[in-house]
Amino acid sequence: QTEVKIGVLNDRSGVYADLSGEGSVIAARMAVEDFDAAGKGITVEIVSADHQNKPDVASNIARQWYDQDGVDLIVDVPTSSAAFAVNEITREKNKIFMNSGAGSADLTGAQCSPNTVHWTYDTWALAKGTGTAMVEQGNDKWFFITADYAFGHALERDTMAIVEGSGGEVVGTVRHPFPGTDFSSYLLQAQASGAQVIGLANAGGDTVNTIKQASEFGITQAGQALAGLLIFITDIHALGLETAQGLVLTESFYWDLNDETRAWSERFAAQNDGKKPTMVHAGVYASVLHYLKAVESTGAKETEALMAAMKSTPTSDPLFGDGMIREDGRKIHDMHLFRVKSPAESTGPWDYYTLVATTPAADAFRPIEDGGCAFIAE
Amino acid sequence: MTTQTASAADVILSARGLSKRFAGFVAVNGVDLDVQRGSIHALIGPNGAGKTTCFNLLTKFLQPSAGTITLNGRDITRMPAADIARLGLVRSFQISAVFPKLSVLENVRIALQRRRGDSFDFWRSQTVLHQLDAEAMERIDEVGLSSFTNETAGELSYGRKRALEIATTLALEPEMLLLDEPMAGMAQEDVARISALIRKISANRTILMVEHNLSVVADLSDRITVLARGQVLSEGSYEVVSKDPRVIEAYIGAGHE
Amino acid sequence: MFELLGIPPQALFGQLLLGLINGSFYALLSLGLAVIFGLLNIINFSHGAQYMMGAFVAWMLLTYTGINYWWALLIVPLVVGATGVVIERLMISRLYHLDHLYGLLLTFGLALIIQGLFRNQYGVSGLPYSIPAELSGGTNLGFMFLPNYRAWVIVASVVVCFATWFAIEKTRLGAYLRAATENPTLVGAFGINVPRMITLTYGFGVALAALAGVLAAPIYSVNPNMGADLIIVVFAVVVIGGMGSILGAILTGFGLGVVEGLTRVFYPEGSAVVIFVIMAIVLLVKPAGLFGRTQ
Amino acid sequence: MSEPAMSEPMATVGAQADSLLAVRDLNGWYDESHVLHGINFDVYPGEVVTLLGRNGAGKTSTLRAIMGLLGKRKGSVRFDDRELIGLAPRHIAHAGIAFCPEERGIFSSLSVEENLMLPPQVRPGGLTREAVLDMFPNLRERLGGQGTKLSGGEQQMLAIARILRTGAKFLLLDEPTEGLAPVIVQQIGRTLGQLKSQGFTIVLVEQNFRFAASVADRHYVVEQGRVIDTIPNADLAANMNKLHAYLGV
Amino acid sequence: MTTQSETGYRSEAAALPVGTPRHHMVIFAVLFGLLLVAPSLLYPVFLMKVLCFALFASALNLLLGFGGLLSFGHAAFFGSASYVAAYAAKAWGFNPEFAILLGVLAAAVLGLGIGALAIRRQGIYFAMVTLAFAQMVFFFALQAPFTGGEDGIQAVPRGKLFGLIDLSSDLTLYFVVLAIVFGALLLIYRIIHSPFGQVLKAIRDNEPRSISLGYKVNRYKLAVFVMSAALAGLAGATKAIVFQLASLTDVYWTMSGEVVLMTLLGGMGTVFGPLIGAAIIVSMQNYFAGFGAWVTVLQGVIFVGSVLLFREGIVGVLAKWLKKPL
Ligand SMILES: Nc1ncnc2c1ncn2[C@@H]1O[C@H](COP(=O)(O)OP(=O)(O)OP(=O)(O)O)[C@@H](O)[C@H]1O
Ligand SMILES: Nc1ncnc2c1ncn2[C@@H]1O[C@H](COP(=O)(O)OP(=O)(O)OP(=O)(O)O)[C@@H](O)[C@H]1O
Ligand SMILES: [Mg+2]
Ligand SMILES: [Mg+2]
Repeated sequence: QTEVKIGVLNDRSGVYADLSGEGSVIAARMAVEDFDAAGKGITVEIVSADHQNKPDVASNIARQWYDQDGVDLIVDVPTSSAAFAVNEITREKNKIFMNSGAGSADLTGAQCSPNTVHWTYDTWALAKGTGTAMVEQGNDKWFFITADYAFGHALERDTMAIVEGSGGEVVGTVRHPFPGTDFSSYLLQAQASGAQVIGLANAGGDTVNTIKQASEFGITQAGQALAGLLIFITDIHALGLETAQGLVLTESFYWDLNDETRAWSERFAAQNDGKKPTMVHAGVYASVLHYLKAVESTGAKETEALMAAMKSTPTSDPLFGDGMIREDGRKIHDMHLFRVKSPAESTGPWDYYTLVATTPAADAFRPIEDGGCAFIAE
Repeated sequence: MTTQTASAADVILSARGLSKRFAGFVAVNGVDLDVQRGSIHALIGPNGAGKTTCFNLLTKFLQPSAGTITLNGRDITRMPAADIARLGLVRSFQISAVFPKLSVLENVRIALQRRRGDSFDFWRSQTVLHQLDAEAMERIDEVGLSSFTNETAGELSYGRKRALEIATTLALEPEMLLLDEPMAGMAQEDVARISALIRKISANRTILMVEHNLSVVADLSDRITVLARGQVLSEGSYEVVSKDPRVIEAYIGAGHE
Repeated sequence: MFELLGIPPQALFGQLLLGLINGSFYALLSLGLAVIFGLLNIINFSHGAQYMMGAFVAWMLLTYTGINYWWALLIVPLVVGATGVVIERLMISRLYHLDHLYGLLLTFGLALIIQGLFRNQYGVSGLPYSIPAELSGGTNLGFMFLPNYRAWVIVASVVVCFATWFAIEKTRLGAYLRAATENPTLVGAFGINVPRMITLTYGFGVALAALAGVLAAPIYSVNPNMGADLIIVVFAVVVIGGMGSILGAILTGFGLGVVEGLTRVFYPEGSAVVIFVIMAIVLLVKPAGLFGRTQ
Repeated sequence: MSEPAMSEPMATVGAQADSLLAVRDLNGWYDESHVLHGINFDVYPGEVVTLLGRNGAGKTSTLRAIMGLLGKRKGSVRFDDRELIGLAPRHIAHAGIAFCPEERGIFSSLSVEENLMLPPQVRPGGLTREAVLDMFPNLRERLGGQGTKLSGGEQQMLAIARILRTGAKFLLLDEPTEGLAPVIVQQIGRTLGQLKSQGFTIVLVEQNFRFAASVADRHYVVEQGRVIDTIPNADLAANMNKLHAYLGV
Repeated sequence: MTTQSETGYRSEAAALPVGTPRHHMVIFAVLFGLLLVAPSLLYPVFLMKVLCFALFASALNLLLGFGGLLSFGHAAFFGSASYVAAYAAKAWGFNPEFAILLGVLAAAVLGLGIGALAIRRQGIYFAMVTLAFAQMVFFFALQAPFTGGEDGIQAVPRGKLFGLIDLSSDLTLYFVVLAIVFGALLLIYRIIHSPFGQVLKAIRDNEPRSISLGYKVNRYKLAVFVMSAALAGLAGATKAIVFQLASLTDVYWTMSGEVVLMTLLGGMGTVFGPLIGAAIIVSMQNYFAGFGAWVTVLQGVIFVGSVLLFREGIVGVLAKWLKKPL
């Protein structure tokens, strides 16, 4: 009889509440049920909390969870700054952190930790997916609209490297304050630059507003393409297809990919007010599932053993298919490039994406040696 | 220049060509004023003549548009208000000015504290202030407020607020006092008392006051300057001034005995 | 061709125009704030939340009842203004005899409540509200593509601002209002129904915020946080303009919109702070604000 | 206390004649502090009466209580056969009473003209703008200026001037001569005379005893929140000793 | 001339009689005793958070409750000190005491700059000006190269106090924080009850009159502003060492709002109010964290409730009851 306590730590009130939030708790619970933990002699308790996208709140809760409440595993944690905070505490307390919601590739790079698994996506993979594919299709002149803070800079830097690496050209960038409300000025600058693609190196509400205003000012109609570098299906839902159509973006999961994802998403939506899962929800499900497998196989909760088991066993789940966890903690799977449908193409709510291309797992993520992960080197 | 018999050395406060222009309106227009040390000098004149404005200029609550002000021979035309007070030229206000949330005692003590210069000591306990209580009580007594020592100043009646204001001003032991209508709103008995008080404190200091109560002016002042429309209309002793037909017409009125 | 700091003049015109559009929102919002402040001596911290409510109510009308944008322009200010009236009656009216800071604190609390409630109900991803068909599309001005809707925003804002200014500065009602700001008891003693006047004024100020919200809904996504950060900028606008001044609020609103717009071109990184920098300078040079009355 | 004895004769007087204002057992409070302890007096149509008393006696508070401006009040104030206790100040104003406060109450955000035109007409028959300006020529020159930029005395004039326009025929004036030049005081004295002859009824709070004597029909002496004596102006000379004791005149 | 409202929030402070009421010292002693044993019952990290915010709120209260100046931008000082301390400890390897000191210094300097501008306006204007400047500081923290943007400065070493005492244990650190915070609280107490404090009250009451008595009013206001900023900085710097983190939360305007809420709830102008207010709000955030946006709503409700029904705050009401200033 093993008892494990899983903490779902994410945004339950802010910009990422819809793409993580309560849905991630549902996903974690589904994983426990699907795994039939109880039947296998593992008692699982799930707790959850709101980190409000603030690193201090996240670090506080994580500390208290580990110190006081006996939490063994923290999952989800969108927002990179919060994820870094949990990453630190987890290492200090020698527990396990399986991230699904955060984007920064540094989590398995400069800031990597032997106690952390980064599951769903990262900025490098998004940049790669979108950047490579767009350039390959001949859209090689880029202009970046970048949120003026560390995350925006990172997104811009990664994508720029990929674009230039694939033979594209960056004709300009403009940095807007974060958070912003009016982006028309930057859009006009982008328009004037003559770029073919406008890369949106921002996130959340900023991206949504940029896209909205681009449609208003006729940017997309005039032939420039918008590439969202961090955008989720919930954002598309908020924007509406009228506005978002034509946008290209990369995700690692879409509910309508295959029969398995559809079936799972059906069940998920039934518990989540009919809202389809995001890739973050999927990542939470898959990572909890994989963790429980490791608990079962090692029969204990000893951190080193669990981490070793998780990294040595290939992953397999209905949502991401087969994959693996690399030594640096990076989970490897396919990434997909989607184009947002026009209202006419869509058959109903949540039918938003057309699959454009798939980057195979092997190429999708930053090579381990480029990450500069310290503990690997040892 | 008007009759200036006393030697210039005895002039404590002097203004030359003092003017104040408000948007499109000249409130004070080239006023020359000399106040003799140790005298009680009254500034009278019809409403709107510019008396309060003069006060504001002399104490630098307003910046003159033109003219110079000298205090004890020192040019203070460009000095900030608080510094003027520190040089010993202290004013009272036409509309009563007390610290409404502080007690009567504390009101007076604030002035004493300033004089003693320990007001910036944030590291010392305020119990040191009790050393000032005796002196404060004396001032309070002088204006007849001793039964209100611990009352909150804001709850005093109008007349008592004025008395408190004077007590506070006196606590600074200023060399020269500027009183703006000290008797306004005072009951008769207070008028007598404050008159006596002003006379008493004038013993070793100079007083410049604005007052409409002519019997008080007649009684107290050594010299009177009459302002009208921002300019000096007449100057001299009460006897001289009160007989001046221009003053009678502009200010005193025919009906006054 | 003539260029200014590397920017062609056409592009500059475009940016100026965009600045003016943003300025319209600043002007409308700071106008509402100035009306409430000028007449009630209350800093309405919930102004941003009420602006957000304006956008939301418009969205709700459209989504739940199918009432379109044009009716929303009329109905929303009334509805949200009515909530303002209720708030004033139930809460703010109890604070007039107190220090003004309590009004600030109360409305700050209200802002938290309103925003929190909307966040709970609608999340923060934002909801779509599309531009009314009559105003969709745009006009090519040669130097830029001006969406018709934005042109409409400028016009609407200018008209509303001018009408408000006129009503307050030039009419008898305005004189009552201004007098009541200073000494409501005395104005009451003259036989004027001050409480009702003040209630309606607050309602009006809130209605202005709501109107700005409706105007904003099609441009920015309808989002519970849309007012939260904006309100601080608007505060700065109002400080720069000079708090008591209605005209100051309007002119500064438009002016700073333009300044901010230009910063976005020449030094985009600084565009978030340029207004605050200007505020610091104005405070140094003219503490009462550009149009403020020195008291 | 001598209080019942004092209020008796006035009460009987009030009962027979039809007084315009009848104040009976008026009590008043500022928050907790009880400042009026049973004020009784009457004012008859066309009269000028004064309230005299030392600082803090409760004169201002009495006027404020009549006007409904005191936090809490009890007793009875009948005006024109209407009970005023319980009415809001604005209704009292509409009943035909105008109030000129002690600290003048000029509005700084209004021009002199706007200040003057501010109080709405509550009855027909108020003075016209021109008539008021003729009465106070100082104001005419400064009409466009900011209200509080006027000198103290000018503000006082403005405060009186503006209530003459309202048509209220019953005036409560709190120390209208405070801070005024003697010429102006004389002029206000004449104005009050004029107003009286035009049928105004006036309650005056005064410190300036000489002025009070020159305009009033009757004087009420207030002390510690009570009316302790009534002196008809005609009997003034005979009562100088008493007055001296009351007021230190 | 502005209309002066008759009863303000200031009445409490003004009612404080001269001298140091003995019962204040008793309360301080009891409080200290309780806090000494508290970590055996409560999570020390949580207690340290309460202590830091208690100090922050008291610093604000010094300005608001006793100086009559409502700063709506105090997060700027709290936050910048926390950044400076974190940076000094992490990047330069400063001992914690020096890191904290440097943070305090930074807050004081910033306070001098912002204060010098802000005191040019009064009342609500002052509140808005401080808010706006704080927002500038926020943007600076967001964009400056050394603050780590929205990641903040993480993994700050707690280090060794005076190079000797290892602070990595929560309990050891707790007692150090307790000493710092208590020392600061006593200092604030002394400032309030000093001749300087008396002058502050007078200035708050009637500024022109203070000038006419010869007080250089702006210097006093600036002095108390800087003191308050420095003390807020002390709280922020200490917090950075405790949580090993400095982040944007510390400089955001909601933080300024929160600390005002703490002060208001506890009782503005009371000595102990801010402590109680901080304890309640921090506990609430801690224990209700699971309720998401409802926490914000609840905070709003408390704000509104305090203003409408409970203006004196908890301690203020208590003081009224006991008829003793607390
Ligand atoms: N700040 C100002 N702006 C414009 N005009 C002003 C200002 N201050 C005063 N005045 C005008 O200047 C004139 C002189 O005013 P002042 O207050 O000096 O008169 P005063 O002699 O003190 O009168 P009183 O005896 O009535 O107090 C008045 O007409 C007044 O309206
Ligand atoms: N706002 C107030 N709060 C509390 N007490 C007050 C207030 N105003 C006046 N009082 C008190 O009420 C009593 C009566 O005051 P009131 O102002 O009516 O006197 P007054 O006769 O008009 O005196 P004065 O001649 O000085 O104007 C006094 O004891 C005074 O201290
Ligand atoms: Mg004067
Ligand atoms: Mg009075």
